[in-house]
Amino acid sequence: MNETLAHVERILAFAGGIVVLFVAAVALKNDWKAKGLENQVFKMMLALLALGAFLAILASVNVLAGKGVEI
Amino acid sequence: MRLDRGFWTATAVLTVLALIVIFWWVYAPITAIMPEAVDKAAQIDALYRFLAASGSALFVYVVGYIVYFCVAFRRRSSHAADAIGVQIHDSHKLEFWWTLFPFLFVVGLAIISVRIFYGIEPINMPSNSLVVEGLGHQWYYTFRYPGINGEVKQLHLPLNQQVTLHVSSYDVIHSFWVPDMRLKVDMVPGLVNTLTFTPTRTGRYNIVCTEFCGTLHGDMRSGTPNDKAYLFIDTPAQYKSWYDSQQKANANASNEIAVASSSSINLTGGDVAAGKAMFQTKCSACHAVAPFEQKIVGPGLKGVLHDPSHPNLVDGEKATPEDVAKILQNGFSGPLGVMPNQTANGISDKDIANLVAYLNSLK
Amino acid sequence: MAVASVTQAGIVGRHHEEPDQLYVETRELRVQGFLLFMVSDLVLFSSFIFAYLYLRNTGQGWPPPGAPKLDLALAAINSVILFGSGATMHFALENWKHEKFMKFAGWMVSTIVLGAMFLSGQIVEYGKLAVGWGSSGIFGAGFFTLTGMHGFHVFCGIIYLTILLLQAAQGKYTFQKYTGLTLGTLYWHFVDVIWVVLFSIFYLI
Amino acid sequence: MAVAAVHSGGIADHIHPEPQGFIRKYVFSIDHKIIGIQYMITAGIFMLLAGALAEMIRAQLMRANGGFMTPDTFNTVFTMHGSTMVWLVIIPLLTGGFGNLVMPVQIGARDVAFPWLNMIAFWIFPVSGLMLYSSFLMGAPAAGWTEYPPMSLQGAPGTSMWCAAIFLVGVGSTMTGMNFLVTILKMRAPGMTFTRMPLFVWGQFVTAPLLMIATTALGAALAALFVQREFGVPFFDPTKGGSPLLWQHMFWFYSHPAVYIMILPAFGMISEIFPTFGRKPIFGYKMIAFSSCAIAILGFMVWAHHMFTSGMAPQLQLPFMVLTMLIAIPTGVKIFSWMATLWGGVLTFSTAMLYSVGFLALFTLGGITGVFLAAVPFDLHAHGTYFIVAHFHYVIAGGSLMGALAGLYFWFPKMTGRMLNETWGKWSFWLYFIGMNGTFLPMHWLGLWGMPRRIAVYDPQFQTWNQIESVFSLVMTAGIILTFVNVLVSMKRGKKSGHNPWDARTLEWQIPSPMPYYNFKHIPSVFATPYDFAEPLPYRGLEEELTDSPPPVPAAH
Repeated sequence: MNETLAHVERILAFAGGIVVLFVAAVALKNDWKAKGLENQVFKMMLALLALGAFLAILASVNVLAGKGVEI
Repeated sequence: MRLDRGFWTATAVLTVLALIVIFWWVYAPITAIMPEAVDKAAQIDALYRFLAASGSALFVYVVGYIVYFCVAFRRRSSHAADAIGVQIHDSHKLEFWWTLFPFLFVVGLAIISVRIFYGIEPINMPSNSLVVEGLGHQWYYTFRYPGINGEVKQLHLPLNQQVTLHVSSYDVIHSFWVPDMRLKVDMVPGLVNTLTFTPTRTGRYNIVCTEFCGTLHGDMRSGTPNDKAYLFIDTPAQYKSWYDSQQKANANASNEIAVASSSSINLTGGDVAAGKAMFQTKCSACHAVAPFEQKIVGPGLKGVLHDPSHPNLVDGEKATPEDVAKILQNGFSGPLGVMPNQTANGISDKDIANLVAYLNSLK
Repeated sequence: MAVASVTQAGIVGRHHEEPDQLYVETRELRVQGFLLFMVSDLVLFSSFIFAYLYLRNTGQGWPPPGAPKLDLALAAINSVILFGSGATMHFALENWKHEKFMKFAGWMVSTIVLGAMFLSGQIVEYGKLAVGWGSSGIFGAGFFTLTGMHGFHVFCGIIYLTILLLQAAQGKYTFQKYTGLTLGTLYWHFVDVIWVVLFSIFYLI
Repeated sequence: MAVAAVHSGGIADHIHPEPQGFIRKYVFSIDHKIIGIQYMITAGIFMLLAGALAEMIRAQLMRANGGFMTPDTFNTVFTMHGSTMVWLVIIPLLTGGFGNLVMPVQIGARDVAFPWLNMIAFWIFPVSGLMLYSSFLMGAPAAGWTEYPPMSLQGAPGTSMWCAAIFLVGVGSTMTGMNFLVTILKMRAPGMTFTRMPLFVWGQFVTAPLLMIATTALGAALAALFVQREFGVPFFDPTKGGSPLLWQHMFWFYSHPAVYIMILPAFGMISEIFPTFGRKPIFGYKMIAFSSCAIAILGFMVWAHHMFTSGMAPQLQLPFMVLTMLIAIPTGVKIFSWMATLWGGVLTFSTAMLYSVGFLALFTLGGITGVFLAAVPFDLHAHGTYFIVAHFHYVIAGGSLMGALAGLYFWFPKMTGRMLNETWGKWSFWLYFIGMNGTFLPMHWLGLWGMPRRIAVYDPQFQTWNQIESVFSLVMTAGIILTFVNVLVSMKRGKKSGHNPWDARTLEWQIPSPMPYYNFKHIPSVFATPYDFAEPLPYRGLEEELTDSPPPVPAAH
């Protein structure tokens, strides 16, 4: 049961990660020329969000797994 | 901007004063007030003389000029009510020099300090020195010597013998300071700090705690009534007789390691992998696989059987596999913590053999 | 007004009004002040992250003995949920800028729901670990303190966004003047981005 | 209208209606000037408390065996003295107090960026002060203001209250820092460029990010200590895998920048006072401003020099040693610049000027001993001794507090419209100056001879010097009390000062004293630094400030 659940979670994380990565990348591209202090921050945040999604994808396929983590 | 004659007179007077304080600090009778008890004290005193000489010369100039300016440029009755000063905003030349001068001074000071730093910090652990442990308690010190059971109240060191002093604490942070050594190190619970030095002058010296440690912090020093510790630097013969007497007096005190006459455990056929697994479940809560200094509760155990910089056991010998087995079997009630014995740890003889094999493999 | 008609401009109609000088300057002040608040909040997190990494590297190796195992799969899906909420929040503000109230409200609601899902996931994770904060040693000192702080930020963020949504529905913001919504978006992105760091240091290294 | 408003409809012209009623006007006021005075009064009260504690310390140290109080009482007394002076006196006085009073006017603004936040930040301060002192009811903290664990883990329940109180006062500081930073970045009058700002504004501008960043880091440390004490989360407990050194890292990451929080505003103050009483431009304006920035940046990279004896890796000590020494360069540049400002001036020795010159001399000594302590080998001897006590009292009592007193004598007319009594002021200076040196100078050699700090009893060989110190500390206290009396008397009976008694040139002196609610009838524009005594004032649009023309109309809402 638990392993199936983990399996489903991984698949969902992988798929969701790709969607978020894509969305964040597109949003970043659309916002690229926006001016103003808060937009600069937004761009930075979107980039980090994309990075986060990328890391989540890697984690979902066990490419990255830290010490003390149940794989 | 023109500097008048008064300025140069003031400069001359201040230069004379500065030279006087420099000479004073170079020849100041520091050791008459506070003798240098160990080799490293002279280096620190040399740095102090340099700092004090340059610092007080600088202070003489700064304060001297301030006083001179305040007197020379005070508002006089001859000034009109709306008199204003010389309207200068800056001088790049001057600013350049007075940025460069402190910079050069700081570079020089840094070089001197780094050189002395490498001379006194125990970066490389000497291998042939006398290893003593100093332990802080609320509110007294105890010391442990190789070959002496238990803890002794006074610190005796032989002249001209290099000493490695490992310090730690039972409770809160204390510190070990001998003003005449010019050296100090904090005694931090859970951490082993080290001083290395060679005593160069016999005598009795004060030990002082400088890290706030509670109610009787002020009493944690030599000279207080309740049998507080001194540092005695003895001639080798004096040291020997003191050491023998302590050994005799403490013969019946519990010696943590020498209790078991021999280990009954057969160490042959220990399995490294099994020992590693056992280490991780049973030992790693208190011991790191790291150099001795990296304590968790007990010391780090990497190279315990091989690394020459690893301290000797309490009996002064290098650890052997049999010694380690004995400790595992009988436990250890040491100054820095208590290690449970075989029964309390719940390990079998076979486990001990495996653990020893594993520790032996850590080089 | 018997029945408020729900239109693309929201429950309460929003008139077009040009931002004046006062608004522009006030907006700059508020955005800057809010960014500085985020900086000091970041320092708070960084200090605890430093503490965690310090304990992790001075101790007996990681994980410390007796520490429970973290669930990477759960964390991965949970992270994606939180990052996804960042994306929906971005859409919400974009739609507000394009004067589409209904879409804005929809994305806001999904952001709030995703945030709540993330919190539930965290609660499940805590339940699986089944150790108390005080009794979990330096593992808990790092993990529970930081994720707890972050969870508290998410919780505050959910309330914050709900209030913003209600205020927007009541017509507190116009399509030209919406500093509060910008600040809310900044806050929610901040919470997301902190999780990128926390996720990495707890689950990936 | 004679002068056209420079801004039209922007935030600078947005005037809140003046609050009516005692509560809104003087208690929960959002007016930066009132808040500044509130900070000063509160800090003054805490200063009297801390001073009383200091005299208790000196009374205990009259005799080598103590006897004035028990060691445990003594430990709480010096802990509370340090905590009060750092968090409840010097920092609020220099940032919240003088910063609020003067900085917004000096940049030509009507208020700070977030007046409400300012009010909240102020009210946090007395509340947390009361919390700190309430810890006496439950067993006061007794591990020194640094509260090193595991000592602080053994402490009485009041130690947790100490954590909470300092955390709260830190929240207030953080708010003030954010507020000032935004104010200085965004609210400057037209033409007030960064190179035209008065140096006091520069002092506050550099201090604000320190307040904001460092104080939050302290908050984390305090929160960790609190949860360790109350919930047993073992951050600092070595028997459970925690590390006592972690606290020292986290604490000093705040507390080293904190000493710059305590000194940079004072640098700014004397940079205003020297030109004013010397009738001479500040020498090296840009170097003074930039060196403040350099000090602030370096200040974040040197915290571990407080830990040279605590068992940090030797390889780590070297960079901290060298970076600490580097701070001597910008500090030296400042001191030389101030000396050059004195040169060639027409110096009037008012009390404010006397305190500033005293600052310069005493801070120099404190700075020089600071360089001594940066050198690791010397620090191995001096760490934790009275030498340290001497060093930081020269910097804080001789630097920060003297700067604050200079600022008080300088800006009191602006606050109240009345002069402080100059004769009493000069007496207070000389009493303070002599008492301060007599108290703290002998501590240098006492420390080097072997007297550790924070001790209730000491080696009898040090008794004579300690008695001398105790006597001089009474002289120092007399100087401070004289200033307090002077303030209380002059508030009501002082000579009327007029709007600009010192003929000073920064903006706050161009408007009436005490300053009106709206500060400026019209926001002025600025076209030069305020330090050109040969030129007319570098402002336009101030013509009506001192006339009877009607005040500006508050915004309607």
